Amino acid sequence: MSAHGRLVRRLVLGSVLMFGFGFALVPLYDVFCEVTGLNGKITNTGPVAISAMDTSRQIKVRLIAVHNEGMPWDFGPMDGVIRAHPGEMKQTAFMATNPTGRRMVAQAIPSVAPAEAAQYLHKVNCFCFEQQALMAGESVEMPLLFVIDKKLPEHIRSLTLSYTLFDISPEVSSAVLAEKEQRL
Amino acid sequence: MSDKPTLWQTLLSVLSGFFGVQSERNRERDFRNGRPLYYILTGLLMAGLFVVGVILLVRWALSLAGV
Amino acid sequence: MGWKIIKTIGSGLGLTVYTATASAAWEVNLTPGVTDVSRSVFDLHMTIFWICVAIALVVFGVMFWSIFHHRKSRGAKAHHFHENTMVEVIWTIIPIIILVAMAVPATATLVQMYDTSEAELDVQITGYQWKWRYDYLDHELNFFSNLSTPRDQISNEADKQEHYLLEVDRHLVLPVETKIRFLLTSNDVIHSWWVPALAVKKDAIPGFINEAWTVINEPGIYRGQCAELCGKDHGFMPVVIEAVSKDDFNQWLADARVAEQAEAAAAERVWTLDELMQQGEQVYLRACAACHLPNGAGVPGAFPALKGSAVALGDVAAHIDIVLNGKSGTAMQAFRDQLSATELAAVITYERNAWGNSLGEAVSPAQIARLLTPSTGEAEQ
Amino acid sequence: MSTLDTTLHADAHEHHGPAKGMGRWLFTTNHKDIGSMYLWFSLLMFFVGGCMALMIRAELFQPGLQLIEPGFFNQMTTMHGLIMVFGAVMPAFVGLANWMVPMMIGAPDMALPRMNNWSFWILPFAFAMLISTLFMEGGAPNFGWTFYAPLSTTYAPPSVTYFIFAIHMMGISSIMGAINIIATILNMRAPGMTMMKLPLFCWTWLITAFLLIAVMPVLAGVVTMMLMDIHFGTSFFDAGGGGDPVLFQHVFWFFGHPEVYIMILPAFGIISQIIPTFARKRLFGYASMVYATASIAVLSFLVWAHHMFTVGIPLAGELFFMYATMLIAVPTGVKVFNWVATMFRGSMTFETPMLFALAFVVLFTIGGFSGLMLAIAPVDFQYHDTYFVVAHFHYVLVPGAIFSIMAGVYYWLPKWTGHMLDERMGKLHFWLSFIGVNITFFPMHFIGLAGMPRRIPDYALQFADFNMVASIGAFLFGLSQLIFLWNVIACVRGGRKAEARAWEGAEGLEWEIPSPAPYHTFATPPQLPESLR
Repeated sequence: MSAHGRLVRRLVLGSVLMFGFGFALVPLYDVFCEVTGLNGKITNTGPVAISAMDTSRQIKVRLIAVHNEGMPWDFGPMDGVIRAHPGEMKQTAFMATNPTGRRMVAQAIPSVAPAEAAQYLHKVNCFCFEQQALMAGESVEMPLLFVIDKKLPEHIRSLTLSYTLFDISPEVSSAVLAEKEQRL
Repeated sequence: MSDKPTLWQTLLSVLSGFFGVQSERNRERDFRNGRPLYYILTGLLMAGLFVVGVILLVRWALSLAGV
Repeated sequence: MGWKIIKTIGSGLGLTVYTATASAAWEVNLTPGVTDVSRSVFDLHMTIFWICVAIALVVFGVMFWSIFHHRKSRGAKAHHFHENTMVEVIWTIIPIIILVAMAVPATATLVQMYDTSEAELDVQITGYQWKWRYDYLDHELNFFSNLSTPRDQISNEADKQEHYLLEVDRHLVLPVETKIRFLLTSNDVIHSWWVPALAVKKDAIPGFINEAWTVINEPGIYRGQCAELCGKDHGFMPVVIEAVSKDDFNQWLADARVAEQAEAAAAERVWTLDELMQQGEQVYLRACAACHLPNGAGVPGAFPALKGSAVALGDVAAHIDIVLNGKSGTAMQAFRDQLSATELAAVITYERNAWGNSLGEAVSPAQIARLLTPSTGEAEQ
Repeated sequence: MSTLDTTLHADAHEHHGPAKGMGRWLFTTNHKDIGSMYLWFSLLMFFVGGCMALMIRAELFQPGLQLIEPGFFNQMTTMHGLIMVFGAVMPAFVGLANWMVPMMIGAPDMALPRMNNWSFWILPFAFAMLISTLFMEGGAPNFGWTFYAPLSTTYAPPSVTYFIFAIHMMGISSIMGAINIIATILNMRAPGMTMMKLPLFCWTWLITAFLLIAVMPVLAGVVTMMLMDIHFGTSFFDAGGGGDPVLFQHVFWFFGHPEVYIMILPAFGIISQIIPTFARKRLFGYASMVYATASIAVLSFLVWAHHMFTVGIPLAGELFFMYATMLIAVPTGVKVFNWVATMFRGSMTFETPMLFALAFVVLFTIGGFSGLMLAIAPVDFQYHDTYFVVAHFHYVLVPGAIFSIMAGVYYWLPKWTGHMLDERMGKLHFWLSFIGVNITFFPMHFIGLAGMPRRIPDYALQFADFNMVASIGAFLFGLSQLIFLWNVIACVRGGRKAEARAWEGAEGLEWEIPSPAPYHTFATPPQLPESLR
């Protein structure tokens, strides 16, 4: 029976490892997305070294704003289309207004199409880095600073950056709101 | 026949596994003398190579298509 | 019968009543569609189909030949061979060659589909439970497209019309011979926007943006459906495209803007309770009845009743807030973008005065219009 | 033979027969009892899932909503899928393995009999919990058997939590079953029963069991993540919290595609036992069959994203998964060729098990062809999530997996019951099923190509006629399964006495012991018969 015991232990260990692997797929997937640009997840954030821009081509960047369900804010880009040379730092903003009679917290989720362009879009500063809390009737201008990498493949001539605004008021602790109130 | 399968023979056996065709004689040799662990390790290695191979194939196809 | 009856789904040649659709009802193949890509897809489909048929004939031919000739009742004696590496290698190599032959055109078609060159028209498509919203990004025009098949046809109380379940209140109008880019996303769950005649099917995923391209060659009306299970009314959110010439498209854009202004002006006049109730019922059946049911009874455990509810009979400001802004964490959507001021006023009035709810008060469109355009920055000072 | 007889006589003195009453079934550790319970359980689930299928087909008989509400329709499609996959097909294969694997390899029982009992008795509770959700407020799971987030998380009915725990229990049961089968095959073979002599059914099950151990924990992981998203505020799949709904699909299909092979590899094994018997000829290319099975198992981990061509994968990704998927056709083709070559120049007879096996080869191959078509990414944009897909996987699962199970049951029934089947009733069942299955699922190819999406309760008029045909076929197929039930019961209760070797051309250890098989077999390891040495 010890032969069974050893085999069974190994097999149980194997299934436990695979259970762990299921969870390991989550970070693996992020790595995979980063490498292949799958799904347009943006991972490049923070400051980048500014270098000369590539004036030989101009990329059409379309900015769009999407509301997720139950998100009543007025939300839209200041510029619908921006034409940028690769390497050129561009600044724009999104406008948001909370028209409701209650305080709300939102999180903007960025996404890029085509997905393979995601890894070439560097966001130097973005409102999506943090949650946005707006009081009833409050408006805010949310800045966005981005650079397109010069290594962007030649065949990509236009790309789309979308922000989906999610209402996360029920999820966030009242801490964020309290802090916001203090500042006012 | 009674020799342990060489590395080359192991590779060939695993390859024919991927291919899906194997002769009775080689299979007998493998199962009589081979250690399963070697075959499993070789199999995993070959699976990795297979993935790399398909990726290279995709790259080649894309470069042909001019993308 | 045969492959020749292939017809664009729902193309203008349809037949008027169900009993007369016999020929259309026996449609057996993919549509060749009206774009270069859809034709390549169709050709590829047929090539692979015939290859499969040929392989099937050979394999099943040998099999049935053996079944017929090598049966015991005909005195067949079993031959004892059970291995032949040569034969096996050959019948492994041949499929590989066939697969390569299939992979080449498939790769070419796929590359053609992923042509990322710049589009002349960008249309944003947003999936909602259970309707589509179309945004002409360069033309500041957007609208929702709802199923327009009357409920009595679905519940078999009226004869089903030609385009049953494939008709909407507002078509997605697109110019022909124009490179169009669709940007797809979703407001709630995953949907999939599909028009067979364009060979475009792409998932609309909440929080993510997807893209697809097309160039339509022929004017016409092309119909499709949502292709990803998205909840209760997944089967009731069709896509209807109206492809028109470039000139007609520009004319349509201009008309659509005029209509929008007229709509806004209408909100400013005074509406009677009866007028609002009448329009409210239509809006309710279109936008609300899917969840709250036509009689306002709701679905216990899923969708609350409106008939006799605290919201519909309570404070009007709270009622307006929930309709305009939705309710966080529930299936109740924010309708401020989906309906016009008049429609919102009408439907709220209807909910407060129908099915035995009788408050007798009307919510005026002008009141709602003011709520829809808040003066920005006001609260910050 | 004589050695075998004496060992059997010795058995009779050493062991007691089955216990009496309910206790026998609750506490049994006998592989034959547990096998029977698995098989009866899966038959029950087959009828429950089948009734749901008929409800779906009844609603789809005509355009318009007649019988059930769209919300309930979605519950029916979801529960039908879950019950058929996890309740009918998988337990039936485990039941067959329980009965046959020890008898085929000359072992007295499964390696871990106590665990065997647990792994069965978890199932009734898991499915009772799953089915009870139908009566809960908000209804049963309604998000399809693939339960894509966020429809199955943020937008799910409250019963989703019960669904998650039911899946956990099914997973634990499957993993325990798989461990047991691996331990039995690797450690309990009779002397001389080397791996190269192992019957193909054992080989395919061995590989399947490894697949189960590799992917059922991943399924458990993905439902656990759902549970955490729903109740503990994580956001694995919620874009609003930084998660990704597409990640769900990747993890699900990493389980889901090997799962497809879990449901078909044992079927390959059964068919590879039956065809040689009735062709009276050894299986052609035994070695290739084993290697092709292993090859399919490995490749099944590398193709999952072909279920997701429309989610917006970059071009290179689409090409990778398209090429890898097409390559799976090669080892699968090898199997079909080998079966045909086994029949070629054999001496065939056509008893009921053989008829089911032949139908399997033909209809499974048709399912394989549509699978190949679906693998071609650009065309899949048109096929994806239409009835063409429904037709494809039902061809692979109904005349594939289910027919193989029926073939196996008819093939081994004489060994289990000691009685031969009434061939006329068996053939009646076969022909009605064969015709029913094709009338049901063949037209689905057409309506899928014509543009009908799957999982819709009502459809446009141009799909009406074929839907009506499919519904008629479904009722024919469904009702003819009552003959199957009748046949099994009749065979248990009586019939012509079966010999030890019930079928003329049957080879293998299981045919060396008397029919019905005694309660305890091979208490001392057998000598291999001449034909297997």
